[in-house]
Amino acid sequence: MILPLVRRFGVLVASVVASSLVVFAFMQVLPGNPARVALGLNASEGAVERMTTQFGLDRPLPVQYWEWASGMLTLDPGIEYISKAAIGPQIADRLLITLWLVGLAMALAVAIAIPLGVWMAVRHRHADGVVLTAASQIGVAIPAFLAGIVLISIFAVRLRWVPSDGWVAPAEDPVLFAKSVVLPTISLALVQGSVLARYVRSAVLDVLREDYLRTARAKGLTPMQALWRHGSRNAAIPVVTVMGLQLATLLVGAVVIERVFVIPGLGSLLLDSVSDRELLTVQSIVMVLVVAVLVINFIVDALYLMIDPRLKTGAR
Amino acid sequence: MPACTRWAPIPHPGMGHAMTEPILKLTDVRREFRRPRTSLRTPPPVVRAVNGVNLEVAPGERLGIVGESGSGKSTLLRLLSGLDQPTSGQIEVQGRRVDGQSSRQLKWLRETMQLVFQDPMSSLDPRMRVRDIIAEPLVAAGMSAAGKREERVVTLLQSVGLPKDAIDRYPHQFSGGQRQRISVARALAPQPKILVADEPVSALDVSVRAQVLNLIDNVVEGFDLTLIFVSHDLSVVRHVCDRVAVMRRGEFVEVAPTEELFADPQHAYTKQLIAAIPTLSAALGGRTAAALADEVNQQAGGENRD
Amino acid sequence: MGAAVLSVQGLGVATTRTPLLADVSFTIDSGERVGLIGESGSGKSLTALAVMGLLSDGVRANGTVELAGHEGNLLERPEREMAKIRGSDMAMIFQEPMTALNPTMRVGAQVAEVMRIHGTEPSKAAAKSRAVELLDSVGLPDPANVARSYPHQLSGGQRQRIVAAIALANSPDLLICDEPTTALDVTVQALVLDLIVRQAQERDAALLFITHDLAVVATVCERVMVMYGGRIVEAGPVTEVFTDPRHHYTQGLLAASDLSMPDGSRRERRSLPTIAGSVPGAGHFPDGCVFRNRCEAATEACTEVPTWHDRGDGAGYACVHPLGADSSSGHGARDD
Amino acid sequence: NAGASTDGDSATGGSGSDALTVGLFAEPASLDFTTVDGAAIPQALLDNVYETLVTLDQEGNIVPALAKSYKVSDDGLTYTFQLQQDVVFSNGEDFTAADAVFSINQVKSDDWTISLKSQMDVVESAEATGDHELTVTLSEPSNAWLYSMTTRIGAMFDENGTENLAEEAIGTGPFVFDSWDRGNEIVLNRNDDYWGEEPYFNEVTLRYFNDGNAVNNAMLTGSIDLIGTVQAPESLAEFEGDDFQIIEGTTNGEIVLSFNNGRAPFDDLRVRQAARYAIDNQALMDTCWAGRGELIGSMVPPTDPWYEDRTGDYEFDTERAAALLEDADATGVDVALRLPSLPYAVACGTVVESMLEDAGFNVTVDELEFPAAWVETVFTAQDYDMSIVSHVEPRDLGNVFGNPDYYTAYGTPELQEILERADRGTVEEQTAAMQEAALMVSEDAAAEFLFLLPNLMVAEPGITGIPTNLIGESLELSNLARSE
Amino acid sequence: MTQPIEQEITRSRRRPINATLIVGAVLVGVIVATAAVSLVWTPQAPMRVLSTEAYQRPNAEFWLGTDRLRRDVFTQILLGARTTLLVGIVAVGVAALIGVPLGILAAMSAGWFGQLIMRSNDILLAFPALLLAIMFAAIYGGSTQVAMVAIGIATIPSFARVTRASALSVLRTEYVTAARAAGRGPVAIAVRHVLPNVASLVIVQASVAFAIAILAEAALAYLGLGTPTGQPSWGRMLYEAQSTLRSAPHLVLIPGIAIAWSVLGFNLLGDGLRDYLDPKLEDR
Ligand SMILES: Nc1ncnc2c1ncn2[C@@H]1O[C@H](COP(=O)(O)OP(=O)(O)OP(=O)(O)O)[C@@H](O)[C@H]1O
Ligand SMILES: Nc1ncnc2c1ncn2[C@@H]1O[C@H](COP(=O)(O)OP(=O)(O)OP(=O)(O)O)[C@@H](O)[C@H]1O
Ligand SMILES: [Mg+2]
Ligand SMILES: [Mg+2]
Repeated sequence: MILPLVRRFGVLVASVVASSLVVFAFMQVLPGNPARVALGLNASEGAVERMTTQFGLDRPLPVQYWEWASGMLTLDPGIEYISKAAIGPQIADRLLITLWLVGLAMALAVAIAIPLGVWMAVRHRHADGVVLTAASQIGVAIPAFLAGIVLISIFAVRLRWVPSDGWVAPAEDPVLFAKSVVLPTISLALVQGSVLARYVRSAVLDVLREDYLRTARAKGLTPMQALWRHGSRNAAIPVVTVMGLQLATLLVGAVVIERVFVIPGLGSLLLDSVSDRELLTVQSIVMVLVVAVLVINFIVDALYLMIDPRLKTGAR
Repeated sequence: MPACTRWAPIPHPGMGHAMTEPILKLTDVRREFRRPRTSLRTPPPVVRAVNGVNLEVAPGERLGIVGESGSGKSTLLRLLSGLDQPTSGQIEVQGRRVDGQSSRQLKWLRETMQLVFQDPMSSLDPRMRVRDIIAEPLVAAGMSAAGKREERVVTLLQSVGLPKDAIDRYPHQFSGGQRQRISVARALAPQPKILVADEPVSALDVSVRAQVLNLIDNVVEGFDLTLIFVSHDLSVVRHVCDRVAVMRRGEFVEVAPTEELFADPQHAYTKQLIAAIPTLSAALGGRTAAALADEVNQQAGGENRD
Repeated sequence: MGAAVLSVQGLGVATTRTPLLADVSFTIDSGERVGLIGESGSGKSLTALAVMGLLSDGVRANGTVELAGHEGNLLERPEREMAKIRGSDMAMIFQEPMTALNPTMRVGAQVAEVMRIHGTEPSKAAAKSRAVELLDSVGLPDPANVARSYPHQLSGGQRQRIVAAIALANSPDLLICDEPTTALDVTVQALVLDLIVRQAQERDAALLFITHDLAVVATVCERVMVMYGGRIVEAGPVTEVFTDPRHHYTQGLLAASDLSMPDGSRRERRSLPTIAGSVPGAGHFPDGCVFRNRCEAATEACTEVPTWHDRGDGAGYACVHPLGADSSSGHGARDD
Repeated sequence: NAGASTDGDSATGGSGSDALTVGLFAEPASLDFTTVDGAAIPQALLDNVYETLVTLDQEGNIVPALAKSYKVSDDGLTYTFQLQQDVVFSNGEDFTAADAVFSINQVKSDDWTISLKSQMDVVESAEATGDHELTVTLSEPSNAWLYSMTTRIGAMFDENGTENLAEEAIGTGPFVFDSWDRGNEIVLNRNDDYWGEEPYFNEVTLRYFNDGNAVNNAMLTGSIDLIGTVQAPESLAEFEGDDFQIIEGTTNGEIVLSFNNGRAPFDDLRVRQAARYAIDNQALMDTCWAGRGELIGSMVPPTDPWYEDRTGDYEFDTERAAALLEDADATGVDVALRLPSLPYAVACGTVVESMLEDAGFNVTVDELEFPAAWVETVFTAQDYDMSIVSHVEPRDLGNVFGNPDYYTAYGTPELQEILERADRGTVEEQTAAMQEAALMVSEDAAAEFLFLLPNLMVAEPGITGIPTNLIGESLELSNLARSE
Repeated sequence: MTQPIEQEITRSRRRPINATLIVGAVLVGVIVATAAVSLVWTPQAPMRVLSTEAYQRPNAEFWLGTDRLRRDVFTQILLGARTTLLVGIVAVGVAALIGVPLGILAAMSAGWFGQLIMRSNDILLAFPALLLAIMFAAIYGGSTQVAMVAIGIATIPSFARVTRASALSVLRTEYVTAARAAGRGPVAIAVRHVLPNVASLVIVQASVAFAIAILAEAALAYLGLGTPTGQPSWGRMLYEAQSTLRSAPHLVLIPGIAIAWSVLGFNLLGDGLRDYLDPKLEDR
């Protein structure tokens, strides 16, 4: 079990390094001297030059890369051009918010998807299963931001149950936190939950066709018992992959929902930084997101190793 | 039917027969597979799928290879048909080297040796029409005139007992036995000298098995082929082949003319194999499962394992 | 031989569109070993699954299936009650030992589970130690170690022994084996066959043994039923059916399958007798006699479903033009 | 602070613990307006945290602020300011003439980098002629200079309070900067030591939004008390009725359909005129800004002293436009309309496109991200034919059209001469010259002046003291109060 | 050797055409038809501000009403179908044209080269479509072209993965071994055997990717990074209409339904094709 994990970890490290090069290279393509953009409309050449040297934008690229990359490692990628604020803590603050959102949305999605997916699979030949399956298809088809807009219109504006926007830290006021987070979470989870439910359905259907499930029933288990005791672990294998991919999608997809609900998460910071041409910030955020996705993939692989004993011994 | 007497048997030295040049010759052929490492301390496990095989096959001979699952039969076939490279050893077909050659250099081998596989489902490309399947070796051999190819395909279809109009159909429109016929037709297309069959009837029902065995018998006879026939079923090999090689854990434990092998098996493993075959006659004669198992255990001398 | 353990009457199985089994009737007594043979797609597994109540969704069974000790028709029982019977009073060994075991669960736990489900062992620990004993009794070396393994760490033969251990754990009255050795090497097959027969005998269980290998069925069973096209076309004691077949299908199978001479010596290499054509897919069998499109003796009369000629003791055949019918005197049917 | 309030009800100020949340659009990237351009920073901080010597009232008159009074010498070169006593910066330092000198010199130094700093070039020297007396000498007379002292250029800093301008603001204003939660809000607290009348609200939160819809929702759900600038006027209908008050005033923001006068086809007067004739301003304003706003016809808002109604200069006439195009041999000419990605520009751009095409232009619309991409392409590289921007700086006719290097590439010598004259002359001369200049840019069709951006606000019914017109750079919060 | 072969050979591939497939095909067909119609006819001049009232409800002259800028909604819906299809086709095209050959190449080249391809692929997988589109938009500005190329590039890995997995299983089949034994070279095997046999999975993947691309484009339009103003896009329409959701809900509803319709259509088509092309279900 250790060796495959070590091997996967090596791949993770290599991927992080490679993608940091990609991200860095990508940002060099951006037109416009960040110093000029930062200084605004009619800044003097002298001012632009001073800022260029101040931020070391005229140094050779490898030096700039090394500076940034080693900064990332120490969680201190530098300061912003315009506001001169340290980037690291900002990203950390915003990431925390996004993680809350994504975490809750994922939890809700899973909570919806698993019973729903199992139900759809077990009852796939019955009317209720077919109806649910169709409903989940529609859930997949609705853009998350549209769901958000409509939910706001109904539950915030019309019914006044919850606020339409803003973010309250859970430590600050748990009740307000819950209220402010419920709609964004639902908007995100609605789509992802539907997608996940469909994968759960097909994973369960696949498992239901397996011989060992028939063996389990021949032992005297009812279909649901058999599914629970023997199917869940096996069905989890493909579902875990999808959940990993979804977490990645959510992490970035939260951008849109953060916009709709005016939540100061990492996605909002990314968009703001893009429009302010805070390249270093953009670069660092992109890197954080990419690393997050890579780490999620690594965790998924590690979970595989735990779920599927066939991988531990290198068989298969 | 002169097949039984025509060929010069067994290339054992000292047999006294004037030996024709062997059409196929294997010298100490080995193939190892490295499994992925499972631990940092122990070296990666090595599977010796073929472990020092020597063999000579005379033209026109029908050689059977038997052995249990995983004994290396398929690996050996892949080696001698140039689809895989041996870790060491030499393989010669008609005196020409097969090992260490690039696929470009092996063009001649494709026209000399052809294969028939076990699974009638997966050995034919489901998206190709029978016409294209059978013509594939011809295309590969560079026969470019479509008309001539078509003519040949029709002839081949006839010789394996399929109607002309099968030419435009897809594999899934045929039964298992018919698919094996198509496989055989494809193998015959480049007019090979050697036919290599890897468990060609193991996946077939008894009634169909008989049909395919008859077909193989007929084409080997009719086209004057050398046959290498792999099976785990001793009774099939016994029916088809003149000589049998018993394979176990990558090695030939015994090679002998069929009747000799059955009448007087030398190696314990061969004995065990023969003893384990359930036959209708023996069963009707009162051999129970317990008796069968007893015999196997006896031959194995206690070294039995699954 | 004891009393009837399993009694199947007029069993039919069908999807909404296609009939798959029709009018299957047989009984098996305790301690009796009955073989069910036929080519692939003839309906052997469906019969077994129908008896076990394990048919997949979308396939329905009718007729009656009765198991000794249980009142009434099993086919009408709710799933919950069937679950109680399965694994305790009747058990099944499946064809593919590769896939019949849960790949993510240790095999010892899989064996122990069947005893816990039916409460045969009072505690988890007891079930575990019983499982190890069982593994020992099915001939697995170092059973304690095997119990801790995952299926993929075991060979095909070992896996099949585990499947057998699961089936035998609660000493069922009825054991159904669906081609238990098809995927195994001959040497291993011999040992597994021995195991099954021995264990069934020890428990005095009724055994329904499915295979397409005539030699295997002759080795294992006393009585055999020949199935084709979802119907039983012939049945009787092994020696009788295999030496003196009535149905053309049985005869065809016999001729095609035995490659050696009756005396066991090598058959001269000449054309083997064959059955023309191949088994049609479900729903594509002809009506009337299901075999008539492959049968040399078929006539207009075969368009009617042939009646079952009972030869007594569960023996009989369904053919309009039976082979050797003249020679059979004592038994046989004279109902036309 | 002598700014006029619309209601005289601010007497309640100074004691309550009431808080106010204002919804605003586009968060500043920094708090430092000395180096970072854009309207967002002065909007939040000027007159609230930072104060100027003089300021504008709602009618656009210059009135005293940190300076109790000021005197101008007859030659218009020397300004003497008497400063308020007992003014304290929020870091505890006293405000003295030395601070004022420091602040003015800072603008002239390299520490200021924004383009507006050039307005301070005219200052020759600033001296503390007493503890609370400041004397500023100009190198030449300039009417614009005192006016610019009402903007961020004139903000008064403490000598020791400029270390971390980007994240902290230390001023003398009625509010003290409390905190900035980036991406979310800026919080200001009442300055309990304020030298003037203390504001009513104990705490004012400026919440930032990215689109008009979200602000509206926040208002509708009560999570804000006031929308600083409505960005989606089409949605104002939702606020009509007794539950909300809608404030509609004017701003300095002339929405200009700017032409690139420096290159074909808009270097041709006839083409420019054609474009002006092609636009039906009333219909345009009705469509893209829900009829809110004011038609101006030139680069002068009605709150400027030299305002004249120029809306009749190019009365909508598609035929005439087509004929002019024909005349210039430019029918079907391809023009690139490069819009900043701002709500008014995007909405108006679509309408403008249709109107121009009706007259025979072949318009390609590009939407450029604002600010970065737009500044890069249109403003700096001047790679555009037309754009739509609201020029919000006060009295910016000279800025926008007086400089041939500016992105409008206009700045004819004639206009420059007029502008110079205006800056130097007396009040009357200035007014006359500016009217001349406005006439010139209009007649010469230097640009098409679509309409004046309205100051649209929505507030809870009880909020008073809301500035109706937004003609300075700031959003004054100190007069706001809640009456219930 | 005469055999009663006829009756068996004629057993043709009768695949059950499932309801999902039909519904999906119909939904997609409507979108395609709509886009096709818009090429030759639109009820009003494309994207033109008309001299009529804004915010009209659906009526006889303006079938789906008018928007805030007095443009005909029905015309925009027709034209938007074109954009939607274009985005899908280009995005999926980019992804498939690069991803499929890469997947096949990776499957066929054992050893470090195949590993390299798949590892690079995994790295690309770490850049979700939206992230890539935001990065691209930062460089080239937001536009339909940028959006679809970004989405396309971000979709490459999924195609490469699916193709590789499926190509690996094709390469393990005996018919590929047979082709090699017949002397077929790697290119012929890739083109004649692997490609046709992975095609069905690729088609399924494509229709699902199509749906994802449509959603991504809508999200980008919402963020102001997709289709710019003045060009027809359902996502853009939604974005522009949201501020009048309560006073003119049809302006949100109509493009919303159009998006959901097409996403649903392509998803169902994908599901239906999966069942239809699934070899496991053949000959039932
Ligand atoms: N590509 C490979 N990589 C690793 N091991 C392999 C590979 N091919 C074959 N082996 C191993 O080599 C051994 C021999 O395999 P081979 O397929 O030749 O057996 P076989 O006799 O044909 O068995 P069967 O009767 O099941 O077809 C097996 O243990 C197998 O696992
Ligand atoms: N769920 C099902 N739906 C439709 N047809 C089915 C179903 N299950 C089995 N069949 C069909 O019923 C026929 C009999 O199947 P069955 O599995 O009983 O055959 P078998 O005799 O056990 O064959 P084998 O030797 O291959 O196991 C086959 O043609 C099969 O395709
Ligand atoms: Mg093999
Ligand atoms: Mg079966």
